[in-house]
Amino acid sequence: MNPALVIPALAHPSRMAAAFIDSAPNPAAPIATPWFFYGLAAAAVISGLLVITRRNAVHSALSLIVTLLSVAGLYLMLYAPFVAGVQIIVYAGGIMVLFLFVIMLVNIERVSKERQFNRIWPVGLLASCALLALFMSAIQKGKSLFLDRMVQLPEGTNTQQIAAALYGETGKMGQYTFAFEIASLLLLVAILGAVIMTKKKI
Amino acid sequence: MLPMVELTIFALGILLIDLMIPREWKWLNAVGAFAGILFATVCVWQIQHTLPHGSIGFFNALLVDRFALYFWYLFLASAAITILMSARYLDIEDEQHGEYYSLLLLSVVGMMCMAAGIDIVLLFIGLELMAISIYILVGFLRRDRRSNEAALKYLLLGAFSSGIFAYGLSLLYGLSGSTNLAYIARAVSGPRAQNPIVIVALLTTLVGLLFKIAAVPFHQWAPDAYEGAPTCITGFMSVAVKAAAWALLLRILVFGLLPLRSIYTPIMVFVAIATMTGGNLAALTQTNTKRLLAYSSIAHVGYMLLAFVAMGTSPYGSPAFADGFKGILLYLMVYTFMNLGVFAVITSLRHRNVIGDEIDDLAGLYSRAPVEAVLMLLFLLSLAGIPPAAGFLGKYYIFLSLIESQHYWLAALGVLYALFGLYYYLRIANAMFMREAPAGETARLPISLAMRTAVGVAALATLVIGVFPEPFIRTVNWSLGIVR
Amino acid sequence: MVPITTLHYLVVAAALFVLGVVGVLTRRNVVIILMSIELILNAVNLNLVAFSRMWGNLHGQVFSIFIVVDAAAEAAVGLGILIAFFRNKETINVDEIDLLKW
Amino acid sequence: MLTSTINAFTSYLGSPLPPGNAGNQLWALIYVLIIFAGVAVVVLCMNWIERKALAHFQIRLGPMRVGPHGLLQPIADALKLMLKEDIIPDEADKLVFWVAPLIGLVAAFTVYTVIPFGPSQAVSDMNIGILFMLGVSSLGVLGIVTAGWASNSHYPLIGALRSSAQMVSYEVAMGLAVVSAILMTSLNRTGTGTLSMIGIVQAQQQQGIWFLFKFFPLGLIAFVIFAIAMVAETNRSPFDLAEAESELTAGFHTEYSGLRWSLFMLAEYAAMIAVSAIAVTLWLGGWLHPFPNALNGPAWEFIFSLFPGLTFGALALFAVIGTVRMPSHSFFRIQRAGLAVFALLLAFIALLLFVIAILGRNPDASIAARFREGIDYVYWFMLKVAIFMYLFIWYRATWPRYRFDQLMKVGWKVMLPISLGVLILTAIVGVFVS
Repeated sequence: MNPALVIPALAHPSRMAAAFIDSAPNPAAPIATPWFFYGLAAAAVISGLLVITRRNAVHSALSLIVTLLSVAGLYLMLYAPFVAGVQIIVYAGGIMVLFLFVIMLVNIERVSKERQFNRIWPVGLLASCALLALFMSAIQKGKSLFLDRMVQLPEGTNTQQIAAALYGETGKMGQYTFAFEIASLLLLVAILGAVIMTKKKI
Repeated sequence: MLPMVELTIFALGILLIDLMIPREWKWLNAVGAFAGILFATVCVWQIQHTLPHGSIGFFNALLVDRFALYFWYLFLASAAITILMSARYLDIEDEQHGEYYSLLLLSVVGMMCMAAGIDIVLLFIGLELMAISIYILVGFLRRDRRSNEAALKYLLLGAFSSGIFAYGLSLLYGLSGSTNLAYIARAVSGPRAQNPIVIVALLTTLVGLLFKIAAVPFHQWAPDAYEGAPTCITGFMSVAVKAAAWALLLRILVFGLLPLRSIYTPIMVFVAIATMTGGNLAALTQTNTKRLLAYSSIAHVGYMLLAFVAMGTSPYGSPAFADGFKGILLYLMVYTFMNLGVFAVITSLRHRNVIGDEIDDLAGLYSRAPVEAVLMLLFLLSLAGIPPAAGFLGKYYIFLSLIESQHYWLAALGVLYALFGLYYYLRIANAMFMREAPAGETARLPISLAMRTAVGVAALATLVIGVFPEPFIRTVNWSLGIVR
Repeated sequence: MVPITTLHYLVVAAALFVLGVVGVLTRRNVVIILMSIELILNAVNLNLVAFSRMWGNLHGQVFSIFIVVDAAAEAAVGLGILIAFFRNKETINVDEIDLLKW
Repeated sequence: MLTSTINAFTSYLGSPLPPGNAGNQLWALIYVLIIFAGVAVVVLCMNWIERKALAHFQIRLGPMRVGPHGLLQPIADALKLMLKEDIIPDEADKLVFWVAPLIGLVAAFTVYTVIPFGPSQAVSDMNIGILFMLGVSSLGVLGIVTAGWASNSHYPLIGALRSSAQMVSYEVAMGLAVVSAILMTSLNRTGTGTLSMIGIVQAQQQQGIWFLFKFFPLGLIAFVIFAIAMVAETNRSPFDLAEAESELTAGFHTEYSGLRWSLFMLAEYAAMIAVSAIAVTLWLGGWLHPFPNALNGPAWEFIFSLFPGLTFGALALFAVIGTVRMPSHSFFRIQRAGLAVFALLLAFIALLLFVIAILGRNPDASIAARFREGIDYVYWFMLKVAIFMYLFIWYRATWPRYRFDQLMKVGWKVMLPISLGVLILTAIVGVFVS
């Protein structure tokens, strides 16, 4: 490496070393039977398929809710109860209600009766199939890269640990505190956007 | 104090004060936003003098190095000029609201995070903060159908690309077990770089990034978003958003995924050629100025991608690498001023009942606003890369790096396309100087003082960078940590 | 029965991702396109949480919460713009968004 | 199978269990069944009480014919609803029309899995208890929206849009009020709070104060906001304009009839009980008896353990008075006999409770003591919930209805800022205290 061109990030990896905890690899304890996984995964994928094929947008939205709930179930199997809760409360309880609301506000009878797919849909489908094949072969070939283990995360204190990552332990800030603050601005912007766009007179 | 904090305080303050001031006094919002930018500049300046060697803030999320500071200055400069351009335009459109300025400042906050973040979470959230603010600003003329359409298209494609980008980031996390770019760089280096999953991660991330910088074939959103957006926002998008996307791309591809450059550089060659070709050829036939400039900005991305190719094919730290990097940064700086200048002139064409974004609207500009017309010519020549103007400097370094890395035919192609560019820029100049103003539109253009300032500053910068490049090159060297 | 590993979750996530991409690329209805984008973001989240389990740290879970925040913001703004658009032109089909050339 | 069931049962009774864990899965299943049946019965009782109470508020008698004092009225109503013709409108979206009431019902009932009737009287003690509860109860909105849409008719659609808008907007204030209560759980030595429902009550136990009185008046304000939001959340009067007869016929369930309609009613009442249970858990100390910090000696324990018996005794007394005061007309002969039997039943229960209270007065591992404890917990919890349920009826009888814009204004411009302010102040005070 030429010392003339110093990029601090690469020059001093030790300085930016976040002390990320890699707990001791212990064998995965069975959480639930694999059937749980297969059931939830099938529900997620099948209803995902329904989302993009249904004629009626409300049916799509309801299928999407099923997908979201199945994915929340998968999170529970992965010892991520907090994320599962957030998924339910934000997605299923918030975003999807918004979607249903808008579908009903802009409910046009004719939309569900006309052509559902755009003119280039075969191209899109083909490209997506190729994408799927690429992904699957990559996962198949590259699986050596992933650790052959599932670390058992402490489920009982999941929320507390996420809080520690977001807000930091007592007295010092967490790794994601700054991103958290920026996320609050993101939500503020979203509120502003929704109000500006939908209100007739600001 | 971090400039982000300062900008946020001003953005919130504007939102609150906006509620209290009467309609006629709404322009005070612009003053407030401008003050915010000035204060933020002071903050950045202070940081520059207290942190000589770049430092890591907020527990490894932010890396405030010279690279970040350079981009922060760029964002602040373009936001300042955009605010100068906006005040009058919004009055004409009858959309003078505090929210506009607030969103502008918040988008700058997002950009700053993109330039300084070394944590993919922060990079992603910064990207989204910027992108969502810009979606709203693009659709800010709510009663205008074109603005609506532009916002909707931009949002759909932007959100789609963010999703793909996030998928790539999730794989990168999976490969490294950390969200920090330094760990990711370590995890993808060595023999693992050939692994298919690493390549999928790279490809999805790359697609997201190319979407954001509007490179062909992921450019479709750009012309539409540029054409439909309020003109001042088009200017802002074409410079600040582009610079931020470039900062993100450089952070991720050069700082984080450098070990993978043998994989992404060949892709970049094709993308660069396609982008130059697509941008330049499509620009030839446009009749709408904003659309033409959108395609021309795509073409400019193509030139910058050429520099990226040069960087990718030469060893890390070699002169070609350094010149390529320098070329991109210089190009972004120069482009900021010249393109904002062009858009400032186009914005000033907007007056009662005339939208002013067709080339025909520029006809006879010389007789209606001689100073602006001449300065516009300067900007156009600069965009085309004609020597005395600043645009030449960026192109010079890019072609230099290409030659240093022995990509002669790529350099030749770049020069050829630059000639194409000259043709369509001169079409605009032709309309301004050679054609008569349409009947009933011969009166002097009413141009506000703020707008004159904006055009003047942009022109001054374009000229000074072109004529006395030395301090600016030194600035770029400084920002890259090259001791010379 | 094969024990469930990270790869299983990756496959499900990839399937959801591709479904989302198909939806974005082929559907005309803007609302359904937005829903497809939600599918994509869910695939991302599933990846992140599975990797989080694999590595035994919580960075992935935290990241996925940020993605949920982003999804909420995008949906709110997107649907807002859609309503503004619908007010001016009574359609929600993508290829009738034709004032600007594609 | 039978022996294993019995074993599970006895092992549950005989062995100390970790808090909030319903033992093995079999027991959890039984628990779920008990809760479902219990909620259904309570809803039937609520139906009777509501009609009677409303009648008395308006100086009428209410149902009197079916059973003594109309006690069997809800059963008659239920039978009628089940036998009624089930109408699905022609133009309706059949599938969604069919699914919609189920969504609401499932959402309302799933919440009960985390409600702690006592430190170990809960189906499960989730780490994310309160979050789960808010999330699942917010799914109820989906049932309403889809029901209104699937009916393919104007009134239901408008009603559905209105009530979902209302529920979504009040959820915000509600959530912020809940967060300020959760914040209070972290005011201990370690500084870590909890989202677990049981953990929240235990935090109140440790701090020796109901969160209602914590940082007076901050806890109180948060509680009041929650109490108002929960009425809006369940679409009850005075926030029931989405179902206002005078404006929208019956709102989102106009097109529903028979069993499906009764499912909506069931879901509504189940949701009312559930939100009351949240309020009780967060602010009123859950299963704790009043003044847990001051009155906690063995003597007080004994006195408090007499309350369940006393309550049932009082109910029995009422029934006896009713029996005596019944007019001596031949029509009332059977009714009088029925009420007398009812009084006897109540008296018997009271007696049983007294016996258990006395037998189990020493806190040891004996089954009686265990039983006594469990009954105490459940009793105090249910008593607090019952007060809320009565309040729901009271509101309905006494307050005029809001206008829709007023309702939204109150939600966004009054409740939201106040709850945000309370949250911030709680945080500030919390920092200074710790």
